[in-house]
Amino acid sequence: MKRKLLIIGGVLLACIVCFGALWAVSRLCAPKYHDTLIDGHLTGEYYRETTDHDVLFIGDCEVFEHFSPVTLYNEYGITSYIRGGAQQLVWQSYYLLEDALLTETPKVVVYNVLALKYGEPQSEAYNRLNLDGMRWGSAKIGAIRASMTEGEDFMSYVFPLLRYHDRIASLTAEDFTYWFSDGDPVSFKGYVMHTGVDPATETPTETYEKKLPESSILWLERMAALCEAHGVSLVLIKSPSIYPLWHPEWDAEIAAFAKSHGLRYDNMIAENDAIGIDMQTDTYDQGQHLNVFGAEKLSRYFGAVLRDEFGLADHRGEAAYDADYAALTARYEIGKHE
Amino acid sequence: MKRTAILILALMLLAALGCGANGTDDPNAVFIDPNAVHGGEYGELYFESNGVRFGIYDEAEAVLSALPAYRSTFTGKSCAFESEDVSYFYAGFTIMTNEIDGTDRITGIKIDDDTVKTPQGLYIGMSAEDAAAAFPAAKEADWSYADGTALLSVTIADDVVKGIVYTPVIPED
Amino acid sequence: MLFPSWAFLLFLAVLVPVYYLVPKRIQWIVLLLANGVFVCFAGLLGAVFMAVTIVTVYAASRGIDTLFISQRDTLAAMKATHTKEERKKERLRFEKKRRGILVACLVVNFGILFALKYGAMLGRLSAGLFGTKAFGQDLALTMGISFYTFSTVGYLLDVYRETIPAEKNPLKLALFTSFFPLLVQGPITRFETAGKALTEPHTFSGERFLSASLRIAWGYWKKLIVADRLLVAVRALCAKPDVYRGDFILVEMLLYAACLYADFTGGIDITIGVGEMLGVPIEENFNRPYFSKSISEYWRRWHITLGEWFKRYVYYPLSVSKPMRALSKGTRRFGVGVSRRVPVYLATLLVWALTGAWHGSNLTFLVWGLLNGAVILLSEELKPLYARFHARFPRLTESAFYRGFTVIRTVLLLSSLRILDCYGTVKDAFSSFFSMFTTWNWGAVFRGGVQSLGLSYFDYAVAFSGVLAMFALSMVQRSGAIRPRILKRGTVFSVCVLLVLIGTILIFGRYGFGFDASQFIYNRF
Amino acid sequence: MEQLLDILRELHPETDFETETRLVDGGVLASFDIVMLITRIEEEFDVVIPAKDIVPANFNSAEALYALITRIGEQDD
Repeated sequence: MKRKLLIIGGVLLACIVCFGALWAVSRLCAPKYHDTLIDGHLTGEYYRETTDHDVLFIGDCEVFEHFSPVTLYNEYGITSYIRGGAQQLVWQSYYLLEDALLTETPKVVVYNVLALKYGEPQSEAYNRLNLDGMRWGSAKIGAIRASMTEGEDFMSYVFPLLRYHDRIASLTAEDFTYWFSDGDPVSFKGYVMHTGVDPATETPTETYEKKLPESSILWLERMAALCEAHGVSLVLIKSPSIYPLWHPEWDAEIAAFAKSHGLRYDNMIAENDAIGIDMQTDTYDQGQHLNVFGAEKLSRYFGAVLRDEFGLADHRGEAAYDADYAALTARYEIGKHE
Repeated sequence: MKRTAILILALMLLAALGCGANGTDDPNAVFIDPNAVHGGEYGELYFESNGVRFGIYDEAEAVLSALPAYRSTFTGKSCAFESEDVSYFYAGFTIMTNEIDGTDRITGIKIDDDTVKTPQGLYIGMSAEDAAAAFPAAKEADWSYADGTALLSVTIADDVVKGIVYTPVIPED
Repeated sequence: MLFPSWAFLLFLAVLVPVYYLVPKRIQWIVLLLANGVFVCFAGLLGAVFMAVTIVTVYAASRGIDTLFISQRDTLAAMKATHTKEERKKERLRFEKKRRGILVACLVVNFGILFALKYGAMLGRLSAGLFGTKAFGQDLALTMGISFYTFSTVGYLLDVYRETIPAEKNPLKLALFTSFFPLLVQGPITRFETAGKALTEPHTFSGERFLSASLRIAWGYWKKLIVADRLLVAVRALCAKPDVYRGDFILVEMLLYAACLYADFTGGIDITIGVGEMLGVPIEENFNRPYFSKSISEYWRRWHITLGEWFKRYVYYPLSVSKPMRALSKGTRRFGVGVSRRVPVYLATLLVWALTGAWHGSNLTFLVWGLLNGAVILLSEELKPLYARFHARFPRLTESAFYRGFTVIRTVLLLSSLRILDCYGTVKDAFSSFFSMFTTWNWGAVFRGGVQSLGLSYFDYAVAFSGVLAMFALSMVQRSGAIRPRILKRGTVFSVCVLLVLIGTILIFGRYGFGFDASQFIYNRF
Repeated sequence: MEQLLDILRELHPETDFETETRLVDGGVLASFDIVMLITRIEEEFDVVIPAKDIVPANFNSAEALYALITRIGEQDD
């Protein structure tokens, strides 16, 4: 009998050692998104938050590079976070919102409508960037199933080693430094700062479909219903980049949608006189994305709008928030003057 | 590669293998990768301006320096990645380039207005029947006509040509 | 449903426990249901064709069996009353009837096989197919039709020859035909061995389960680490015969030899491992073929079950058949040497033509088969010359160097013939092969050539070490199988070996989406 | 029996057919040789060996082969 126990013990030990080794190799091979492709780091950083947020921004790079939670707090005491991702598709935004609503209930959710022009899954690389960092749960499962392109396999999301094992031949220093630690955040509560300046000149034209894809509108409907169910006000915006183009027909379609659902819709390109963004100084890539100066201008403008329209509380003075945002502001200032 | 002497009859096949080759190729020539991308294979789908003829996958630098100065440029940034495609704006058309295997190559030519014509005589704003008469082969291919490495896409709305663009043919292997 | 897929692993993970938990009596029924699920999953049309084969063969075999019995009874009854002549006439009448049933059944089954195979060829003008691997995928619709048709027809021929009694229960025959691991890459089993074992009750044994798992893991190891990796380079080489010429062909031959060996033996290891896990012995299909010293010896150690099948049911019957014997007598005029060789030559070439045609519908396979046959006949003819050579240099021919040389010669010879697998047309195959002797571009192969095949140096290093591991294992196997030795050193050690195999497959296997940074070209058109 | 041994020695002079009992399994007689052997036996013994009897058991040793030939011989009486 003793021999049998020894065997079972030995086998169990072998299995544990093997799975441990595979787990370690899996972590080593998975891309770290810390020094390169940092957009992949954003989804995971949300779970480090210690304070809740009255405003949640969700959308693609036109959101996580255009609004600065530091400015919103220091100017208006508005607590906010940006759950954005590279080319984050509408259903990914929906599921990220659903995931956030599990642990907090914001007053306002701001969604950038540009990604509505993509009706079906686009690229496996973007899927991995946006979804790998997500917390496991029904939201993540839903997001994966809705985003998978042809040839992708659900198991490779459950066991990242199945997807990234090839990388064992192309590891970089970054993979080893962040092997077992996630490293410090790459964003400021989801905001990715760019300090460069590259004035806008001329943007290409393109032929386009008059109507936004049917599937995107369906997902927008579901997002509106989700917000209503949680008593959250949904605000639709079109962030003020001048490229990719946001065509008039699309703008009218979203305006009609907002009207019929009683939602506020801001086309910030049209409202630019009030915002005051100058595409000669406030962009780092010829008008596609704002740099930190543009983002602060936009945050100052939109903070006032949100405070007045939705009566957001001014949390400045409350110890927990002050401590959190003070640390954030310190890091923010260093980044701004680098 | 010297091979040992082999029993001729019994090893008929191997004997043939062993007799070595009379070198016809230069032994230290670097091998050109047949799958690599290179210009000049766009057949009749090229574009011409100021006497300069160019097409898909041509080297960008050569074409840009041959053409008169462009009006301005625009660098398209993808959301997360460093890969950049640059648009060069000219009078009536735009050239798009992308870096492929270390060299910038032309990956798109777009006709912007009716001030320029394609070698086959297509221009923005012409009627659909005139376009069909000018380039019947493209009409048959439902205005998505491929030739070599280039694909011509013509957008027609309410019987008028609205858009003309040359792009690389995406190989489906 | 090919082996490297979650579906297959899940299928196994469910089947094995259920198989050993149900009462012994109905174990084979559970297996039959599992086979049904597997076949239908692969394609309903395939299930229909298989059903036709099972029904026709079952009916024919029972028909033949009853004829045998009635023949014995009538002859016994006639023994007292009729002359020898009349009894002989009666026996011939029964024989004619049995042959009628047999031929009808053969026509139906081989008709289906021919229609599906050559129908596909007529419909397809694409580039060359690869040996058995592409062949398997090509007919995914009719999963493994060539394998189960041959093994089921083999059963019918055994019944016709009275070597085994016909199976009374049609479900048991269906179980034999549709046994799922055999449907992917064979081998072609015999009813005496697999058929019986499938229906016997099996008790679970930990050691056999572990031994089977080791074999399955080793099969996946060869397939995913070596075969699927080298296949990328082989495909690139074969896709452009006009660019990859000269010494590239030698590289192609060697890569393809390793790739096909790893893929085919890997698949068979998985099949035999699964059979072993269910307690069903399946014939070995390989016996370290690359150590053969002659081509005929090679074909007794590579794809053994196919060779056995053709020898047993085509080669021997053909060479002793009446027309062949008449032909042999007819050519006696040209001398005894010729008349004795005629049946053998004709039978060999025909069998090899059929073997080629079995592998694929493209003309290149037929030529491959005939060439194989021709080389075998040639080496037989040269036997006296060999003997004289051995006599004059006994010391040389006994030396290890000469034995090593014959092994390398055989491998190169077979690899040369195998080039026909790679190309779509015979012309391409031959022009590529002979370009090896006219073009000298060994420098180009290593300066850019090898890198343009879609594999990085890391891939080549992994594939090469994989081939080394396979070679080392073959050397160890010379002194007996390796798995009993692993098991002898205890369960824990065996589990460790198993886990190491699984770990290396997960890390170094060539599967899934490659992380390819260059694919992120931002394309806005 | 002697006649049979002569035929066998003609095919493979170097094998000792009296004692050898694994002619087929041991790889001495290849399928090629077996067919040649059968045609020779049919010439010498005027006997027709049906395909179903061409199995390793009957060809593994000279005795087994001789037993097969005699058995087929009596069958036709």
